[in-house]
Amino acid sequence: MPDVVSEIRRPLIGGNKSYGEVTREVCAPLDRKSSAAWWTTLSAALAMLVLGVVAVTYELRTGIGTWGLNNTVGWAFDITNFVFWIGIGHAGTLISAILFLFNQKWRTSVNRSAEAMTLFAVMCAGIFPVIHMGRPWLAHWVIPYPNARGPLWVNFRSPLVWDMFAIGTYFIVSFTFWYVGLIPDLATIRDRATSKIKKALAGFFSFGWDGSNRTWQRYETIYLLLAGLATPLVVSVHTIVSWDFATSLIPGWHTTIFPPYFVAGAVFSGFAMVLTLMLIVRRVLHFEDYITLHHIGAMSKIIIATGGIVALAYATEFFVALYSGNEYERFTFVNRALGPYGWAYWTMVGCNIGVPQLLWLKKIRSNVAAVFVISLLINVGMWFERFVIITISLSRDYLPASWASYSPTTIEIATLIGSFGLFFTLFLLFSRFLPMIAIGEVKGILRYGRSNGKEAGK
Amino acid sequence: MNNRVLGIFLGAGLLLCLTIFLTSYANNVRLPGNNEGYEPVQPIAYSHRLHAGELQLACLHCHSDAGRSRNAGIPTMQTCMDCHKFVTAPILDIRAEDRRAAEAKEKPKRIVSAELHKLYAAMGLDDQLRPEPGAVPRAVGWIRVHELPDFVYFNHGAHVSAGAECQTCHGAIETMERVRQVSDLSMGWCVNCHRGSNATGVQGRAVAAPTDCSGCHF
Amino acid sequence: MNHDHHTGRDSGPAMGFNRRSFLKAAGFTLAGVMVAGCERQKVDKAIPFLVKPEEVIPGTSTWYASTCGGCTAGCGILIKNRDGRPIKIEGNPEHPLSGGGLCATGQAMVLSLYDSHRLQKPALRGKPALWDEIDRAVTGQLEKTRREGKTVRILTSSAPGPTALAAVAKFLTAFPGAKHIRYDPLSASAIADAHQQCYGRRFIPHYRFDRSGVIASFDADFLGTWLSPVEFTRAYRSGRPIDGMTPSMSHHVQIESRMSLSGSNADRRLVARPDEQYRLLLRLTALVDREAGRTPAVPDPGPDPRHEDEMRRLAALLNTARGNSLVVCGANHLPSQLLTAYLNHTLQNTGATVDLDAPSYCRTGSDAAVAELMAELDSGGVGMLIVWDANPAYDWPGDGAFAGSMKKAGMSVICASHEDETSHEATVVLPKAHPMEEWDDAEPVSGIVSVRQPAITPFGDTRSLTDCLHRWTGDTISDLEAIKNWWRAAFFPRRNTAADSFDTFWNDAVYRGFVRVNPAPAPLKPFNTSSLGPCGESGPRGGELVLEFYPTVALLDGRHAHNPWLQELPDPVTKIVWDNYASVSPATAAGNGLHRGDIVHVGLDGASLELPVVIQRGQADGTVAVALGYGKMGTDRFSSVGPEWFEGVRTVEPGELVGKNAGPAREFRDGYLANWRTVREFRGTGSARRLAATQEYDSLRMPAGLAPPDEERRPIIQETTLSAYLASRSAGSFPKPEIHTIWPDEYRFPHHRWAMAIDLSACTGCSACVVGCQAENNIPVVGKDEVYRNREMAWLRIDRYYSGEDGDLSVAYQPMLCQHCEHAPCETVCPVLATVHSDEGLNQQVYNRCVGTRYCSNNCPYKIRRFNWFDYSHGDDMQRLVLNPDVVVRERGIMEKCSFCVQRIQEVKIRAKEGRRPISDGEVKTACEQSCPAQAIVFGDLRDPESRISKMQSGPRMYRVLEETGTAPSIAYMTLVRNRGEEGGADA
Amino acid sequence: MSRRLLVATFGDERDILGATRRARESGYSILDVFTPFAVHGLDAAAGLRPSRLPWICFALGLTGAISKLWYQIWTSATSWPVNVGGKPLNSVPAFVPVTFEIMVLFAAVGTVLAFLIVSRLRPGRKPAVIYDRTTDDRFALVLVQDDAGFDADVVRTLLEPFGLLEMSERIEDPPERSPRGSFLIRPVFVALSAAGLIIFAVLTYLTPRDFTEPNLLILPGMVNSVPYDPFSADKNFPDGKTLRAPVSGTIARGFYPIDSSKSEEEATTVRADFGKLSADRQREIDELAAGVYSTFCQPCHGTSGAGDGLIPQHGYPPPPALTAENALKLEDGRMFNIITFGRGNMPSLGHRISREDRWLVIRHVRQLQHTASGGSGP
Repeated sequence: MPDVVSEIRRPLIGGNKSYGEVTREVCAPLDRKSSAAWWTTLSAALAMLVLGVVAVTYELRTGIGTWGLNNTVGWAFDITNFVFWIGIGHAGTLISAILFLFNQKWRTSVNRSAEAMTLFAVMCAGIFPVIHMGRPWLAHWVIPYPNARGPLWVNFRSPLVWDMFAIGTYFIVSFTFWYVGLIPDLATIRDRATSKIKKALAGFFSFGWDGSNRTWQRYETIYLLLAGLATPLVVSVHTIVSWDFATSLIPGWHTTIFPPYFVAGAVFSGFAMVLTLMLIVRRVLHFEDYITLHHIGAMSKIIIATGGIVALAYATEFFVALYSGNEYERFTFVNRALGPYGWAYWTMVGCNIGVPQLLWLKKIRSNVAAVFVISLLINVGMWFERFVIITISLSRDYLPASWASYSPTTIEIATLIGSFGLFFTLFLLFSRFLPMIAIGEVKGILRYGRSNGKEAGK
Repeated sequence: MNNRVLGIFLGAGLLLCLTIFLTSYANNVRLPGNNEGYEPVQPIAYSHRLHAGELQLACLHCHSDAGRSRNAGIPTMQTCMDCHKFVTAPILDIRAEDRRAAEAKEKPKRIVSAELHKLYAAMGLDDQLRPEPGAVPRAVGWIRVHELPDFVYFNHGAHVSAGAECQTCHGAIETMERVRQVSDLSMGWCVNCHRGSNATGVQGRAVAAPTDCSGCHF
Repeated sequence: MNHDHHTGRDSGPAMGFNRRSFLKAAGFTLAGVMVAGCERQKVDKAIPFLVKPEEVIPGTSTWYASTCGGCTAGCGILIKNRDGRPIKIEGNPEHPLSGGGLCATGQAMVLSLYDSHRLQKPALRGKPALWDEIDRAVTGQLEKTRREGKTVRILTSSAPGPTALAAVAKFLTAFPGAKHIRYDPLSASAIADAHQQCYGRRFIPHYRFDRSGVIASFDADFLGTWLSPVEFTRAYRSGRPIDGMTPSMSHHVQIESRMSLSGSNADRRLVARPDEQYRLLLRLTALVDREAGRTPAVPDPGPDPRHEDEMRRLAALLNTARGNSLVVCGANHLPSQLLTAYLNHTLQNTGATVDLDAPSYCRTGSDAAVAELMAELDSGGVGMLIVWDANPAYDWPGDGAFAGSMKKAGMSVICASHEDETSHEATVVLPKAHPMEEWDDAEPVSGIVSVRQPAITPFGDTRSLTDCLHRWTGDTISDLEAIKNWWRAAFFPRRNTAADSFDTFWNDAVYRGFVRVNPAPAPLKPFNTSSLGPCGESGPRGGELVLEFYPTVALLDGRHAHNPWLQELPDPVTKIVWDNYASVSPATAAGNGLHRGDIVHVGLDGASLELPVVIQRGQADGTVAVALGYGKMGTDRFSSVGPEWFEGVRTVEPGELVGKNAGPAREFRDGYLANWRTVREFRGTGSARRLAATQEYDSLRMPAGLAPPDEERRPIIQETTLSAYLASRSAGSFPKPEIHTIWPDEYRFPHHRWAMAIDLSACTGCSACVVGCQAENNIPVVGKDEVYRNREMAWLRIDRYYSGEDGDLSVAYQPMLCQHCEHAPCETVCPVLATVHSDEGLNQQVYNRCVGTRYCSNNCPYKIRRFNWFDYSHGDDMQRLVLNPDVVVRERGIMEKCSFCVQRIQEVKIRAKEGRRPISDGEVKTACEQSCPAQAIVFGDLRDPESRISKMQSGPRMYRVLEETGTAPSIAYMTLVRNRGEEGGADA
Repeated sequence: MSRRLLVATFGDERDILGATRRARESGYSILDVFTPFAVHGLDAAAGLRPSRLPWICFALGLTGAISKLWYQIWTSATSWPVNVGGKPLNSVPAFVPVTFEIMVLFAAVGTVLAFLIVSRLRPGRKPAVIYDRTTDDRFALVLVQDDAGFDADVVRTLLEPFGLLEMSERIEDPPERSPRGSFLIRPVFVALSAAGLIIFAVLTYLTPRDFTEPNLLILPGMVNSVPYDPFSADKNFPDGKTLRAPVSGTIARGFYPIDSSKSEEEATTVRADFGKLSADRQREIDELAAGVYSTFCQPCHGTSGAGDGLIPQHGYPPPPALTAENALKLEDGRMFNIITFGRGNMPSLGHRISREDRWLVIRHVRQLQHTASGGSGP
């Protein structure tokens, strides 16, 4: 039967699915045997992960000296990776919470995997503040617990303590949010599972969900509450991360525009990463009907918008430096662009300002391959943005006598690769063992843009 | 088996273990790093109870550097010999020997107690306190009881001259046959004493006990 | 002997996979910690004294006055003994020559004491032997020599003191024809010979820089390595009092080819190749004579257009400052030294700034005598050669020349501290005691006699020179008795104190470390002008390159090459560690297409050197400067210094030595060990070597193209000229920044408020403070690779900035250490309160609380925080004896930094508490302040308005670095004032 | 008590909405509606009141924020006030970020927990599934019989227009409460408690209870001294200990050799120095002197100096009285030498009493002598 399509609103989900089809199709990756492609990708990801584990073990055993850091440049790859991953994570929360609040129905196709991405990115991010410590076995000292030392507390004025609370809260809340959304889907899996183990596991983790209307009502309430809480949370998290730098007095770090700049950058990079992942997932798991060109277009537009904010931030930084009349500040920015690390700066500008402009063209927006490449480049650019801010600013600060250069060691590069390995490993496992798309939510919008809902039930 | 019974059984077992653990080792269990209660066997069974308790020797009589040095110091072997070149055994034993000798109408023999024998041996002396041919005097290697981590700087002199009693930290040493660590020597324990002393003073005098980090850590 | 310099702590090799490091790796998981992380605490023995001496109170320091043995300058030292072993050396504030300061080398001597590579036992023909066997062999050979009518020769450095010299003299009388030859590798032979010719007696005068208003130095690095640098630095500084009611400064003109420490401090610096300097000296002499209305005593070579103006100015200045000026010359070149002596004579400086009556005995060597000795050796007429504290096989010209000659002696007896180039070839090798292990005495300047008392019993089976010579002539007398006997005979009669008995005289001398006696009468002939004679040396050698040799402030002639503190001490000028190199001017480098680190081949007549190039601004074009003292045998031991990991590079490759030995490449010319020689070939080899320096960027001027307009120069160092300063005491000051803060100031510092002031005008950059700090604070040696990676650990570094053009380069030194900011940016960012402020104004770093985020260091605008990137080793079990027990040794992953020597503050506070008295001003001295020969550093309590620090911090020259950032540092710097000369105008 | 349920299933969200509304309007009591997703308007249709979870959320957030702010102020300004970078102890602006985070954490996690509790959801709970496709593509309306007029056919007619797919009746037994101990025998729980017991046992075993041995130490960073402790064993020296005696003949600062012939000269100087002190300081000095005397001298010489200390009563030869004639005649300098080097049975105390303290002791002995000879006070 030909689908009746609204003049104004096109359906969010293609293919004229029935509820049952949605269930079947979304659960399909869980039901079938893992494909060779999945195994190959997982092996690659695991290999990267193992490399990272080896590198981190070596570093923990031998000392931070196995990184290329020095007395002047105390942070480089470690915190760059940390901020990068945290930034990646933000798109997930944004998609699930902010778009929810703004009633953007198209989010339902991507929010589950975006939230999962958040969790995995935060895990990757969370590793770095711990392993970057000289004595990570004492990392628990950052937590203000009662102790036999006086008691001696922590310094609540330190942005690192704020970070600890922010990242911790962010992870817990994101996980909660993600898990709450997963409960009805786990119940679906439970009810259609054929294998006993699967049924038992899904049964255990679905908390006894039965689709009761009363529960759905409360569920909707807390989902809204969580979205309302997660939205300021995500802004606060990256604001706090930016305060790591903004509250310091290193030229290039000490800037008031960092919070919005970092949040925009995080959203920008996060959406790029969501795009990267979604385009792969769409292709590999055959979710073309769920993740449509409309989704890609919408995300591309967000990228253009946030990319614009980021470009504005870059310009503002230079203006602030110029206008400040502070010679250290001015030098720092000239040095960024023209100094020995200029190549990093121009990589950043090229990838973050230049490349996204291509998305203005509808033709490119609807070209999956082009969008994929652009999303990858943006990720590269955003990694360099953090590298530029952190490393270049540190390498030439106040006293010329203490200027120093930095270059990464094998261990640092391996650690970065390892974090990608961890991320992809987790994501692949997720794609195999949990529904990538929020089944319940997609069903809720299945009738969106269609005049007649009767067919949906058939 | 009935579920409930099994459950109760398991729970009770756990409780029992805990109770046994807590009661039998309540005084024995220390968290790692805390050496409270450490009471090593010393090479010579020197009795603080006898010397500091019964004979009322001041702590500084032997640990004479405690008032002027970081370390209270282990008394030198010569310090022991200062007295024990005359006193070779407990006074009651000597008196008993004197009585025996008086009864037997002979010269009283020199009695050397087992522990003092070890002292003389270390000094390279025989029991008549004559140098043993070929013996090299070697200081006794006592076992250290109270030891702070290296990252803590503790100065005995500062505390003694501020009027702190030795017993405040070391406990009633004058009642101990064998020295035992009675305080946990934790940072909180130190700091709280400092705070208290600053508030109340020590022996009626105001003190300025540091509560800054660099009072102890550098 | 333990050849593994780099063993870790007791738990095994620091970098190996041991249990602890595994635990740290596993330390993440609680279970990992619980199960595997537990180890049983050590059972510690406590072993007391058998009989306690009165002066050793375990846990406290005892101080012994003594004399430094680091070089022959004989500075007075106080040895800090802890539990009966020395742990630090400081200057003796009462000493008339050195005052309280002490150079880097002297302070590092304490580490050499605990060097497990030192020779411990005598050896006969390569095999360990007992002293009896040695004595038998030596006396047998002596007897044989006497029988065969051959001669006995004793070769020593200038180190032997009066008693040892007396013993030598006595020994020589027993062997007719025997001679004592003194040899200084850093020779001042020409100075002594010049005075021989002028005054009829061979001596080096005692130069008095404190009395000199105008100083003209021809290549004499008197602040760095020349004769007695600590004394000269102190004197130089006291000749430049600019804070008093009447500010005055001596005017220092340095004529030199390479950038020396003295040159970098000079008010005016003339760059001239070493071969041009004699001409300039001639010209100056002629000008001075003419100015004084005399016919020049020497032929006038005519003006050199490049330097003529300066020469005329200098001549005029010298003439105005008659009796108040000083000309010194570092060249080991007789005609130059004759001219110098003449100039001082004609300027009436003798008796004023040049003390001839109480001459210096610090370098008494004669180069010609050594050459003569070699000839005698070659002729086979020497039956017995005794070499004491000299290593001619290492530093005498000609590769293997001395060793070859030495083999022709009937027997060679070498006393050396380490197995070295000379002892390697000797029949008998005697272990030399460390200067802190034996009784000795010294008389660096006539009339100032000092005692060297041992601070510990010798580790090795050693004997002093005196003891050996006594025994070989059938005497047995202890060193102490020998010294006392000699003093009773020689010095007690010359006493100028009221000491009535020799015992009092002696005890006072030992207690104080020195005694002043009346100088030995030394009749001089009137100045013999005719001695100036024909002035042989030809003029400059045109386009040819010349190679100049110089000693570094750390290793000197190489006697300290085994000391890792000194190997890792950055050169004050180049800031390079662990290497010597061929330093050339930028133009010379460009002309040869060379870049920093390129290895060059320096071809000479009969020798060659291959060294990496360093491009040194301010050096004369056409000169190559190479440091002596490197490439010493045994320095391959340092291959294991520093952390081992897979990307790490060894400090030296196994079998490779630290640097290259330039000694044999020197030239014995016209009877002297020349400072320079002509280069035949100079070319790059195509290979390169990485040089580790502690400073990457050299200037306050921003790199070209990166500086915003009008902001090319960073306002880090305030400097001005004397004339501007006299006009306004605040000349050169940066505008005072306005500081805005939103926080109320609620901290009052109830007891003390510690602060420091550093006078940039006084600091010479000598780096004594750097080693002082290292010794006091248990700072590890990290190795070349770590320095290369900018991970040096020194808590106190000396920043060196160039300014001006290459032709007229100014250098500024700025000691940079933790500023103990009142609003410390590091403190705010530490998550765990590991760095917080004390109520005495200290920025505390609590090592055991530190988790190592490095955030504090990132946020420090001064970048003075140091991180333990690895578990840095403190050497073997023996070397650990040097560690200060009051300062914890930091494990890896911990941030550390200057603590204002809080352990010294605490000690003084506790002493004061015990004595129930307040702390007086100056009682607390930080290690850097204590060590500074120029007294550039002042530490004290700002709460005491009368303290020196309070006065200095309120003075007009005071400024704080980066004050505009609002950090409120506790350290104030004082404007650098240069006396550019009246016509000099304002500087760049 | 068992009850009768009527389960009607539908295939579309509009149907279930309409059916529910109709059933409710018709006065049937709706036990619950089961749907595969949240159907908008269904709660109103089923007559549910809005959830009160937002209030819980608000309360929790407020609690989190207030308690965390208080905690920060308390730890920073009250519990252990520390000067951090010159910032005020109570730097409230700096406490805002953490306060905010904890507020969000409490609100979010607390609300979800509250949701789980009120919805009776918990891990491993068996769902009370009425109809197994309600998590897939079916919507089930469950009516419960609450009066006698409950007729299935009437209901069917009522719901038929809404595309009723199926309708069934079932009798539901009242939920049997699971026996209390039931979860205790789940394999997971058994495994966990067994693991706990084993760890407990291992830890108990590992905990050193032999107090003659030192305790365990976790990751002993910087605990063991790298520099040598004064009394530690030391392989660098032949006698195996760290403490070194000075080389004979050397003179350390502050330890000028004591010249017996000059002691009286020195004593005069010291006496003069004491004389210069203020009265307050004199009293302080007297106290110190008494302290030194009681530490080092009293054990033998007794409190009054009569030679009646505890030590002579235990076998040590009794000392002569300090108040005796010849002791009165003893010069200060001589007495100093006796303390330093010992005499007769009296051991040398030079290494135990500092030089200043030796003069103090002499001062105290003079006072004892003064008192003994009938004087009152010094």
